[in-house]
Amino acid sequence: MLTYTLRRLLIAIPTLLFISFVIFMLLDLAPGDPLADQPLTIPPEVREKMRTALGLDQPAGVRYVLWLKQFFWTEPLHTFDVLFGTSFAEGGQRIISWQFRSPAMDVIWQRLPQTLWVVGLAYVVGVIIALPIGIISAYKQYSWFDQIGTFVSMIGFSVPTFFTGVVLIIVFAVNLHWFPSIYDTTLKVNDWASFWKQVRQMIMPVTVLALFNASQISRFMRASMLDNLGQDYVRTARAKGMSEKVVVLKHVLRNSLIPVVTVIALGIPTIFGGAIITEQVFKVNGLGQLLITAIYANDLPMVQTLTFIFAALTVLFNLIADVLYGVLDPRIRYD
Amino acid sequence: MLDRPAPAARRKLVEVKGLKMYFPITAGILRRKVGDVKAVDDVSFDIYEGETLGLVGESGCGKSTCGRVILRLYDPTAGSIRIDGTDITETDSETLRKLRPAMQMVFQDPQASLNPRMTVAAIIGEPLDEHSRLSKAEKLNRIYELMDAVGLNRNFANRYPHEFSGGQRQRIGIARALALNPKFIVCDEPIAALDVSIQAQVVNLLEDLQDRMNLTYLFISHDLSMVRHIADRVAVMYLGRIVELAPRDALYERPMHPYTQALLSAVPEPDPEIETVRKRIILTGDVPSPANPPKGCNFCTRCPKVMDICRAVKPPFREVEPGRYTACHLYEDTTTAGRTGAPEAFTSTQQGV
Amino acid sequence: ERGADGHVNIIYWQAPSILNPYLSSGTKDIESASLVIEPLGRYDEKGNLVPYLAEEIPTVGNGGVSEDLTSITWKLKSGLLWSDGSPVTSADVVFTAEYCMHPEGGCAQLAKFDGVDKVEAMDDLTVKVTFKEPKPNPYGPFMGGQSPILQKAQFENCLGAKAPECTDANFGPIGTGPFHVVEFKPNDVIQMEANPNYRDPAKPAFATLTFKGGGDAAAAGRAVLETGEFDYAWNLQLAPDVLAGMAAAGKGEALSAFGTLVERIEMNMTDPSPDLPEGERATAKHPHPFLSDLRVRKALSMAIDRNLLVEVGYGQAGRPTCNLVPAPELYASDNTDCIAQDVEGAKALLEEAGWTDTDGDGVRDKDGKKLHILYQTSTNAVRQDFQALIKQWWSEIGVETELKNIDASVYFGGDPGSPDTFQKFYADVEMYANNFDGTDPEPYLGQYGCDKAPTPEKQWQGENINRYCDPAYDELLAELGRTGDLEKRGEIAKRLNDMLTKDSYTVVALVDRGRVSARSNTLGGVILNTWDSELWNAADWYRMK
Amino acid sequence: MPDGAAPVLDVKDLKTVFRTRGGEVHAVNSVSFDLRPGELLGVVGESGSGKSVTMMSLIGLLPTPPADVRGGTVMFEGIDLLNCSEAELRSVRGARIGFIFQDPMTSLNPVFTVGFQLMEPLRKHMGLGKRDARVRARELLELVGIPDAERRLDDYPHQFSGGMRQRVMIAIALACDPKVLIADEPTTALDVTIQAQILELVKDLRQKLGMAIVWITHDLGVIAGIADRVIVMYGGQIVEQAPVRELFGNPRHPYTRALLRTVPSVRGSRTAKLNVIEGQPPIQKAEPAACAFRGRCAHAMPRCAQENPQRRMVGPGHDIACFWDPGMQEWQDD
Amino acid sequence: MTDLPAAKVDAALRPPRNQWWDVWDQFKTHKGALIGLIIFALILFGVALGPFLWGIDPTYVDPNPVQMLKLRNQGPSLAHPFGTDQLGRDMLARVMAGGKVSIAVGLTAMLLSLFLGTLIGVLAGFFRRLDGILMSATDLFLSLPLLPLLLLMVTLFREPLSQRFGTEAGIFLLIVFAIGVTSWMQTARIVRGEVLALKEREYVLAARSIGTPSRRMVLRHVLPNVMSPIMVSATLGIANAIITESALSFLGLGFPPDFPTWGRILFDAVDQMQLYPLRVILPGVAISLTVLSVNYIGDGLRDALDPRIRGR
Ligand SMILES: Nc1ncnc2c1ncn2[C@@H]1O[C@H](COP(=O)(O)OP(=O)(O)OP(=O)(O)O)[C@@H](O)[C@H]1O
Ligand SMILES: Nc1ncnc2c1ncn2[C@@H]1O[C@H](COP(=O)(O)OP(=O)(O)OP(=O)(O)O)[C@@H](O)[C@H]1O
Ligand SMILES: [Mg+2]
Ligand SMILES: [Mg+2]
Repeated sequence: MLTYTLRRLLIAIPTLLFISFVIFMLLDLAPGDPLADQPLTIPPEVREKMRTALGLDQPAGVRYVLWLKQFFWTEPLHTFDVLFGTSFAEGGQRIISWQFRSPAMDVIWQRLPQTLWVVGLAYVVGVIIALPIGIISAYKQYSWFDQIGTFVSMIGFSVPTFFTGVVLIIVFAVNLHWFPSIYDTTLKVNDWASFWKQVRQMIMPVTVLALFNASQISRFMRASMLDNLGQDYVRTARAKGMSEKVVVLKHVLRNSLIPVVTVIALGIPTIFGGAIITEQVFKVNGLGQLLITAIYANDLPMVQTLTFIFAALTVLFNLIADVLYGVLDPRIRYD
Repeated sequence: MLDRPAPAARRKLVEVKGLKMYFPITAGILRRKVGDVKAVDDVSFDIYEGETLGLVGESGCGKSTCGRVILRLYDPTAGSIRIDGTDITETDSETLRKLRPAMQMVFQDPQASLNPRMTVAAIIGEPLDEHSRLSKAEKLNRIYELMDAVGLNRNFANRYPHEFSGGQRQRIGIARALALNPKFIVCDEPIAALDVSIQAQVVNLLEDLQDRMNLTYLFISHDLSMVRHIADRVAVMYLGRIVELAPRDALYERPMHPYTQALLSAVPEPDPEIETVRKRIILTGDVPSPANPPKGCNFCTRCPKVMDICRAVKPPFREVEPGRYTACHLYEDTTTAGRTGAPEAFTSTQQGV
Repeated sequence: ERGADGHVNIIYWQAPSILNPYLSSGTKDIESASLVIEPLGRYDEKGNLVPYLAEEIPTVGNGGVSEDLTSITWKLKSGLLWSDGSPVTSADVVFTAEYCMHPEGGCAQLAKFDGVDKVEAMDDLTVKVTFKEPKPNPYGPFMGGQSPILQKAQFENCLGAKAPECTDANFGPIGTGPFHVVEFKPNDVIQMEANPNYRDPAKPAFATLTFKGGGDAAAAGRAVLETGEFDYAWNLQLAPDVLAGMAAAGKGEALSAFGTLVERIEMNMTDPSPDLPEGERATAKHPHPFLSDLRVRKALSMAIDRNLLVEVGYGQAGRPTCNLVPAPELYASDNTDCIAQDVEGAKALLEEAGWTDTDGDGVRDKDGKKLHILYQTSTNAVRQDFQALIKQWWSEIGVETELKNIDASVYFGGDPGSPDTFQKFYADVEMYANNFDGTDPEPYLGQYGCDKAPTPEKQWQGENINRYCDPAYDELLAELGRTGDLEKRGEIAKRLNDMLTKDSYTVVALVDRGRVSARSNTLGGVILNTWDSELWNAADWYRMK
Repeated sequence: MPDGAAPVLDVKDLKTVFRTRGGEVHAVNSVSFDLRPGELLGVVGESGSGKSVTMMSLIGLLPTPPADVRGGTVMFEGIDLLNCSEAELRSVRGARIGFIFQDPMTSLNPVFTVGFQLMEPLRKHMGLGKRDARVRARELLELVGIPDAERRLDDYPHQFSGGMRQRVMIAIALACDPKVLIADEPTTALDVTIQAQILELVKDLRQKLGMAIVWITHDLGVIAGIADRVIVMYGGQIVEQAPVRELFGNPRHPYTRALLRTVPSVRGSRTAKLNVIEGQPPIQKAEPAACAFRGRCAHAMPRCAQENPQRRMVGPGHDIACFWDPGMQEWQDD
Repeated sequence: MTDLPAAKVDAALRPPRNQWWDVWDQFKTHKGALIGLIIFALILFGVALGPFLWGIDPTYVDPNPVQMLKLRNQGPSLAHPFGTDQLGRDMLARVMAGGKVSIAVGLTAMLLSLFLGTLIGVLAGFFRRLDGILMSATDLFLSLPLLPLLLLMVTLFREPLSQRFGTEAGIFLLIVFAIGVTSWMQTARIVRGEVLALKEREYVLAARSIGTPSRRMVLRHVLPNVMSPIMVSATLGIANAIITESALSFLGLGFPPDFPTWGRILFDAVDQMQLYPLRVILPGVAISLTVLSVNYIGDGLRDALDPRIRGR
């Protein structure tokens, strides 16, 4: 398993390189143009000049290698510089976003906190409510709790967030004036008042996202619990006089976690990918909004960088999930 | 049974040489390997065509593992296995699959080895699906035959494993193994969960089949009386190694290895009058673990006749009398050891019968 | 008094990504930047030129523009200070030109400097721009939100290829405008403060300003009109009834004004058939099988009810038009023939052209070919409504229409690799909107010159989308370029406009689209301007008590 | 054992039915027996005769549905286990009634270490701390003869051999020194030496704690060695009940007799063919209205098909459910 | 009481029947599943046959401007039971037509993604040698940015497909393919995780001892036991496909704009939610109802497939 993990980590390097290459080619081949959002009034010659200024006249291969160098060499050096006040990265060209004409990583760092706050919290909340709902639904299959849970989670999943989000805004921001409809990313929490403000502006986006996440995870949790509740070892646990809580929450739960861990692990990188629609609806302007605007603007360096970070996280969390499988179920062997 | 030709004259169907099967011991979240469980540790024996080799031994000594490796259900750590002349230690899975109908297994744990989502008919019919081209009706017929043979009511054909009693499940497993008329069957405690009448029925069936089709069995069991009934030769395992291998009658009459002696003395008798007064050899001492076997003889920690040499040198597994093999320092010198080895303890229990 | 009115919130549903209009000419970028950096002069809400940093607008009359139209001389106001306290001089203006005209800079406003020979500082406050040839409209450089003055000191090291590396400068240019940048989060939010060195000591009334970006038009409208969280929302492209519904909440009002933006249908004069070999498809080599017939184009236009389109799609923010150049008055043709829908006339016209429904399936045909039109546009709710309506009308006159919508970033993306760009025009008709900068339509009309047609050889670049080609038009265009007299120019422009619209129906104008923005009831001083940045007079905004 | 002592466990008229697609299956039909303190009650019988189901019904461990315990009472320490609260039941299970299941592989939770599963009841019922529980768990493993117990505590069930798993089950059941131990074929997977060791252990516990035991097994040898009293089940019913010597010496029910004849011996002469009871047991789709064994019985008579024989006393502590009366006939003869 | 001695021929003996009959028997007793099935059938019926019964063309706009203006944004009436939209088109007809597309796309795309996911998950979980490469592929697909991928696919395939199969069929294939190909990864990972655990079960070992080839081992022993997460994925997959389809249409990657689908109707109406709530409620309810009914069918099927809980 240790060797397995190490091997997987080693394999991850060429995998990621390959992924980055595929992403690059994909972005390059996909139709679209970084100047698409510039007004039609700009004459073609000027456009051509602007394109050249972006480096678009270089062949794709050269740009890819340049990106690799920037991402794996200049950017880490730069981070090092920032942390330790050195100046190794001096003169090295960082990854420059075409939209902002500024280092892509800086913007990403800037966006990270609000994304983590909103999307991350929503995810945590989603998981926290999904697990008990799934467990209780399975334990009391077809009880009213289960039926309502099923109903709500199915609605939660089938009604898109662009709809639920707007409904919440209309009800709670427009009609009741409880929460702001627009998220203030400049708010700094330094006292209770601002904390309360922060909480208020987070409630709606977090609710929408959490509902969506929870519906999905709770369904998997429920299904998996149902599979295991009928097993013989449950009988043994009961025969030992264990309380139902222990029986369900320890014995059955642990056996049921594999699909749930998979889903959760798959979801964590998406936190860093942001929640495109919800961010848009509530104007959170996190990484999701960054990605989508970059895609619309065909800001290749930004998209490439974001996507690659996302890819790396995906690979990492899937590996973590794999390791967790081994922890959860000792029978699983990888060697 | 004496009406059969002497084993030596017959063809060897299964040849096992230097077989080892180690399971890794791991630790920590990342499960680093920290050692090996030597479940089967350098085992060699042959099984002749048409004979039944009984395999007995302490629980956890590696019998099941041994049976499974022989059928290549595990990949052995070392050693070689030849079945019917083909070396199956290294063959690829497709060739192996083709060989499967000839070698089958009855699993020890009936509940775990039956797919909970298949009906009995489907379970028993599976090997037929795989390796025969019977029509639907023929297949059904065969399934019914098999169910009759193991004493399962035909009406159970549509039931699922969890709806059965332990013994009934065991019979499903037996029927499945018999479905393809294999040449060689590893029976891993096939009768343990059955009541005596059905045990008898199954054993009779196995013997019948053997007579009719010249089947070969590796019969793993704790039930020494049943082994005595069915086996031609008996191998006794202790902690991953075979400590004694002998023709059945010879072994039951005059066990050589101290462990075999202890084992036989412990068999209970279905008669309260005898049972309550019978004497046994009670083994004392530490039971070593297969992860960390003693340096010398594996049995040295509990052997009532332990000598100094036992603690230092592993006794070789050798033929001490024609057809009798044992791994014990007591029989270093074949002739004298044979005499001195005849234990009083054993004779005393014999008297009880 | 400066800063007396506290804080003001502005929301743009497109978020600004940079505050340097020379590196991006997205409206959001230009308008947000206009709060900070200013040009020498701007257009007011009527399209008149008003001086900003300049003392006055140079004209031939006041001698600022040379008689031969080859140079223009600007004089800066005296005593102007940058927000960091340093004086504004002509060197800054010269530098700005240098910055944009640098061959490696990829300046987005290069067109503004089209034909500029040199820019020189005559003295500390005087700048002279010399053109290579007579320039009837010399107000390209330093005029309007697209061409503000940068501070030389700040951008000195950002010339050419280094332009993008100056992140701090691009995100926080030092300017002369009413506000200066405190924090810029690209594509998200900008925090500004009143410029302490603003030339009018009483302005701006607001001490701080938040410029939020992102979301969609509905959300922006809601934030101003319904929840009152924001004071000003830009460009609310919403269905009229939705907007009316929001305004009913009583927190603010929607403002509208008209400019030159015209939603139009372009008729493909070339054959877009996929059967043609790549490289010849949609090129002048193969004229369109039926759209090259004027009668068909005209019939298609006649079938459309522009009033209804306006009613459905724009309400108070639109008006029906038949012209490519709807404003300013000087250049706008009075052509209104097309406004009334004439289905019968359209049918007759098609009959006349030989298109009849021979097989009775409701679709006209001729020589075995059906009158089947592929009608494409970008994805946008109003446009899809238009498509549905127009499809219905066309089906009334026996024309079968297949609709297609394409994501705007692809459609307008100009990627030669994509079959779906509006330049490639792999469709029979397509719909989009376009306008021109400032008040002079010359370059705009110039787009329809024969040589401007996109072709595979030019990587499909080019502005003559419908591949209209008429030597007479090109000739008239050349004449316009030589004419300095405004009246004359107006005449010619109107002629050109009519050639494209009512004479040929290659450009079928539909709606003159106005701009709708919203302000809260407490925000005073807002004057909606479609000729320049909407925030052009933010210095005059104040809080109504 | 004192005959007169009040029974610790008193089962009356227990009935259990399974609902299946093919209709109901009557697995346990009016089973009554009692268990006195310190007594070891052996249960033998045909495979599928309802031994396991009876025992699991007692303490409510059958999944309901599909099982349905239709009636009867199970008195244990003054409460009726069939009609008491879950909480009461929980405090009984594991603590005062230990249970050993038949399928050791599936009965152990595959994802927890053996040590954890062993310590669980210790911590819950005996209130031991983590460390004490572990010490005790190790003792228990050693007690059931698992070598290298300390390390083995951290192993998972799949790393154990079949017999070892069974021993773990035994250890779990014994963990809290229960008053009553119900052991469902606890030693089938064990070799005779270990079996002997376990039997010693059980005897010991009986002596020390007065533990009463129900021991289901197919190994008549074991029954002979340790049981005080034996009940024989067939077709979901108890067909014979007798003290152990009486049963082996003077079996009265035709099934019991047939059963005893089928056993091979390790020491006696070796027969060529083992005896079997011809035929198959019936499937009970309704409450029995006739003798379940009659199809295979050598002594069947017309009456057997008409009514179901009730249990009747035929000697001290000896009852059978059969119409046939062998009288003093020597039983080996029939 | 049936008393059956070991009779060789037994009249009452039921031959083992197809296991699917058992499943159906059990399914029938599941109330939720039956209701789900009925509702789903009704929905299918409604969208498949409804347009024939309800003769109004979903894209019909009254060509007479005056009429059209009158017809806009109507509430429910006899002539238009679901009211009309902003162009005066009949909502009932639109919802039915939209359902046809949405359900067709939802079902097929879900099936495709389920098929891919299960296939890849099982292969990766079961065959250790394929695991590395397949999971890398999964990681790759997980991390590919969806939008550019879809754009690229559309650019490359829209025309060839449209030419070969006709516009609608071509776009249908493209959308189904696009959604299927971009949404199988979660299923694949889940299935793989379960398979990893399942393949260590003894009955799989037993099947190997019989000589069951891997293919059938998977089909017979592994797949049925990963049914429940697959069922969940199926339900979620339908919802996902319906929504994704509408997202594709907004991008102009989907059906032509005059092709109503539930997702698109919903999206278009969100801005007008306050004015005409019915317009969002209709498609919203339609989607939810479909997903709910599929979910209950899945639940019933899952229960029916698990012999342990049969008989409840
Ligand atoms: N879930 C179930 N559904 C239907 N029938 C069942 C179910 N569980 C058990 N049975 C039936 O009940 C009867 C009694 O089973 P039980 O397990 O008690 O037998 P047993 O006496 O313990 O047998 P063995 O000695 O083989 O373990 C059997 O015929 C069995 O087929
Ligand atoms: N998968 C495994 N991983 C680690 N150790 C194992 C594994 N399987 C078996 N062992 C160990 O190998 C040894 C031999 O096990 P095996 O199952 O062969 O014993 P056995 O002789 O069949 O015993 P029993 O009679 O109790 O079934 C035991 O110590 C057991 O713990
Ligand atoms: Mg074993
Ligand atoms: Mg049992």
